[in-house]
Amino acid sequence: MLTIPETSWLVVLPTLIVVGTGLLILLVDLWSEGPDRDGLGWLGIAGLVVTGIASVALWNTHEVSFSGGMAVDRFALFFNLLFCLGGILALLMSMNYLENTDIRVGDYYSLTVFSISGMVMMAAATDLIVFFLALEVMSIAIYALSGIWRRQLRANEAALKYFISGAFATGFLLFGIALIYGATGATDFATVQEKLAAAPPELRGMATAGMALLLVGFGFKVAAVPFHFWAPDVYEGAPTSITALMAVGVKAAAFASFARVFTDALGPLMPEWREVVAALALLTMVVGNFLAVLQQNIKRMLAYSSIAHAGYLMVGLVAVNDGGGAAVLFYLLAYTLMNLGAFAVVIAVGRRGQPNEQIDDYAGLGFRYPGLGAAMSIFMLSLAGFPPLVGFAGKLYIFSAAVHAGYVKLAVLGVLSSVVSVYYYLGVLAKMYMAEGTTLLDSPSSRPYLFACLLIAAAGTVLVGVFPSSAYELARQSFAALG
Amino acid sequence: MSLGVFVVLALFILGSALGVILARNPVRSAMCLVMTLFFLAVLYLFLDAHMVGTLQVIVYTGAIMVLFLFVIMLLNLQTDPEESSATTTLSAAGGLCALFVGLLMYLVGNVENVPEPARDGFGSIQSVAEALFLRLMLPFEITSVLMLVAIIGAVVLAKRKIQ
Amino acid sequence: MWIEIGIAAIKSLVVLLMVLQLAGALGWVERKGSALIQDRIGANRAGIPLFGTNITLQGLINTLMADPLKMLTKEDVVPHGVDRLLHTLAPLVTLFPALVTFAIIPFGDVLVVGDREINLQVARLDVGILYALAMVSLGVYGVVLGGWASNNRWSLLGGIRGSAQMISYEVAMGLAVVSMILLYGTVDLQTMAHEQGHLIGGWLPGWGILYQPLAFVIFLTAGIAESKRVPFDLPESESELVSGFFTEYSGSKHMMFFMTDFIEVIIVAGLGATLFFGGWQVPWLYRDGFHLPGGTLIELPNLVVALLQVASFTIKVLVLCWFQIMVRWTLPRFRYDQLMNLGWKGMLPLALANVVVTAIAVLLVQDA
Amino acid sequence: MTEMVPTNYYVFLAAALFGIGTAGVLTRRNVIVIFMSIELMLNAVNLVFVAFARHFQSAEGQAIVFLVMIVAAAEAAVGLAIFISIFRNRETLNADEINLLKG
Repeated sequence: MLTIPETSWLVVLPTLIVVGTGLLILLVDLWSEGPDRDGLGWLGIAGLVVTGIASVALWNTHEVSFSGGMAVDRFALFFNLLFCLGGILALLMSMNYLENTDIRVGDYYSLTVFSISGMVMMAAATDLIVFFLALEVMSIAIYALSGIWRRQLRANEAALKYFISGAFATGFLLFGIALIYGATGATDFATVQEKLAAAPPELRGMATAGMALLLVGFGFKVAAVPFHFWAPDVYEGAPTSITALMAVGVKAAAFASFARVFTDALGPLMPEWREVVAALALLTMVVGNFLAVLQQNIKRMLAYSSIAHAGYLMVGLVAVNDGGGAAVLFYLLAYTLMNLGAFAVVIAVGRRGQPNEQIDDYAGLGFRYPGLGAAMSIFMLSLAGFPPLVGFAGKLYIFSAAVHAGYVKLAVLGVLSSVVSVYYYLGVLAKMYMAEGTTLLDSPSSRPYLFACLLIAAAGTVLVGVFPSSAYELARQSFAALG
Repeated sequence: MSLGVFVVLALFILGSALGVILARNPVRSAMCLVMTLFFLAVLYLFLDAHMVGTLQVIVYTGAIMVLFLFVIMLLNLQTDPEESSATTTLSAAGGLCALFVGLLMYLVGNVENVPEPARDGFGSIQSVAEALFLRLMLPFEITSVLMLVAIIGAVVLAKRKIQ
Repeated sequence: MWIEIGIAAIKSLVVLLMVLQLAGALGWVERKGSALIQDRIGANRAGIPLFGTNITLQGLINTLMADPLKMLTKEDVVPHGVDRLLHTLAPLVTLFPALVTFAIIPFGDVLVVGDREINLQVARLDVGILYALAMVSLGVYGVVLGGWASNNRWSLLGGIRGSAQMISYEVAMGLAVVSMILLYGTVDLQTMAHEQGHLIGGWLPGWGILYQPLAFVIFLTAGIAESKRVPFDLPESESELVSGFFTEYSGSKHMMFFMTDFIEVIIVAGLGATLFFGGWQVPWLYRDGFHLPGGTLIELPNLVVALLQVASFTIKVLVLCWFQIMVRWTLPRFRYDQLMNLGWKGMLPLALANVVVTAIAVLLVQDA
Repeated sequence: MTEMVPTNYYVFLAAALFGIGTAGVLTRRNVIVIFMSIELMLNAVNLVFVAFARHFQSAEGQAIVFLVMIVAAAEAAVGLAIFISIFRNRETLNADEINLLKG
């Protein structure tokens, strides 16, 4: 008779809540009509809050189930909290952003929540196939979301480019998974690791080939140089709230599985991948930061900045066993707060039919809208890595881990490249405070959700920056769950 | 399967795959892809994957490729005059094939890993279903979310009326 | 070894010839039948002049000899600007999958010759009915290619309509088949036919239609849609698109499309008969003869049993073919949106619900 | 069925198929053809799974192929929808002419 594998509801609980929220939004959308649809956004936020509460409640659970397919552990739960935070902020800013577009809100919110469900599954996946399908759930939702503003030619184009590059990356990821399956006969991380540790040279060679292809696939997903070319176009063309979700959620999810796959399943291949990832990290930091300097459009500038940040995060992965893992988790938290904040400012500066996305449009905003100026200053300084903001603490942890692991040159070059980044981040502030401009904005009181979002992000950026140790301790505990 | 049959099938597969990327006209590309998929299905039958081979025909050639052709015809795409030249494509294909195959051969080495004769019932519907519904139960369930997302996404993007 | 191959060859030849003959005969049935329905006389002119009379055989000569001769000897016109390769390929791609589908339809139980038991089915495959679905799904390429390669707006429209229609209805058809697979617990058509030999309450033959009437309706509707006949003939709809996807075909290529039309009718009838009407089963007839409900046994030699079974299968196929022809000549054509609405909003949910209910019922019966 | 072909040969064949697909993605301009080249890559992956399923005599590899097919179908649905929406606005599917965003 058939033996049904053990199933644990706890393992899939966060996923189920998020997917259920998405379904609920779809159903409610079906039966609710009228222009005021903020309710659907609130529904999404409520679902994410419940997911967050469930994740906190599960904090001490450590369980793998579904034939080794999915796990609930602190690593997954940390990312759940991160995705909930990022998702809530993204939904908050969407609620005001959508007023200025003709996007159908029901589709938008349900797809957003479904993409978050994919992220949640990615962080918890302990099987290459589960990971791959979770990635596809997330990606397909984001493909559709980036083209959801159909009247916008730029959004069409962004969707097309994101789709083609994403599908291309899918091919590489899958071929890598197939070769690893061929080398080990398994797809769950535990067995793969076990088999690889004792693999004869020809199987190790095949797994190395698979690892290289996986690396290409991940490179596309996190927009690492030289697989980054799609990112600026897509970031610029997609609706800004989706760009924010892409820059933060997709990247965090990709790094969650990057860390999980490469340290857990492919841990025995670390000698093979370490130097390659280090080289990619260096290239990504340098190219990202230098190209960002040239940008006139704020969304493109943030795209290149997010490429550079992917480079910093990869430095953390190189030093994964010397505190780099925890540093990556902490940095992702920092990045979520400050980057979402920056995108919220971009949305706040835009008006209906007048996106105001050129950096020149920011001229003089600092004096005329002091609150917005202060918020933008916090985010830009934090992204540039000024103390005592959270970006500084994040960089400190990452580069000290790299030094600790013996990658001193990499750390030095990373710090130098981030000095370049100061130039373009401060360039925005210089424009805001030192130039005269005429850009008019909608009053903040008419956009309460955006205001709340800015407030949360700014407070987080400052508070976690000033008191980083407890957040770092959380990240450390979470990463410890992996090994 | 004997080596001769394998070589012949492999040549058919690679030939029609080259047709996909070399054909100037999208419909011809699509038909070459259909042929590639069909020959792959035949190869799957030789690999004792009857169920997979049949589903390859039903799902890939019977549904996905028809969707492709439908869209090509709906948009009435013709031969694109600004298409890159066939020699560029062909040399890129040659180079990349050599790269991938060479790299794999270098890493894997020349190992004659001939499989054992297949067990009874291997590749049958029952055995595949057991793997799918027991060991791969979770991925199977995730595909339901995946398809729902794809349906919503496709409808959102392609439906004619905008509010 | 050689004998096996010989038997297989003979079986395939017999089935192929039967199908081609039946397709021709259906052409006659359709002409005369439509005439009957519309109170006309129908084809009656062409005949063989013999001893001063004109032997027309009720138009059979017209349909079976005059028309094919005309088609085969006609000029094969290939219009200007077509994609010649694909234009020529299209009719072949239509005809071939239709013909090979019959390989898995059983037309009898076993025929004993000497000590050899011959399974009256051309090929018994592991994947069973999935093979039929695969071949049916290949059939759409003829429509698509014919429509596209002809370099004609009407043809293109026909091809587009055809591709959308056929993949839409394939889903419902597949789900109807799935519920039958659940019911019989197998995908093998011969086993399905055997399963239907049991009696309900000791006297009623347990044919599939008694368990799955809804699946039958869905299957037949989707089948008619797959063979692109009225009321689902939008790909050719002669009053809108001349002849749709085969407007630009003449001579023997046109005949291939024409033949495929009838062959698909026979496929639907054959699969329908096997899935829902017991296939080759004759009520109360088993391998050794009739077991009448009262307990009487009429023993029959194997050859007679086999012949009765083949006859039973043929009659069922003919009846289902006639039903399809009747539908074709009684119903008006759907509008395109109606067609899509019926497919996606009507048949698909029904077929899905049917699968779910069947699955639950099968589970309950198994547990009981 | 006398002599069997080593599993690695299938992997090499798949690698060649993957290379052809990659070349199509990188050199062709029509996005539908690019997407078809991506389908070639996915099929190369399926061949690897089927070959190793045969090698390990494990139906799991074959079951994975279904999951890949589902992903391919889902991607095709969304991708073709994106193509249609862009074509409605632009009347072209040439990647070089879709260049509003300067990359």
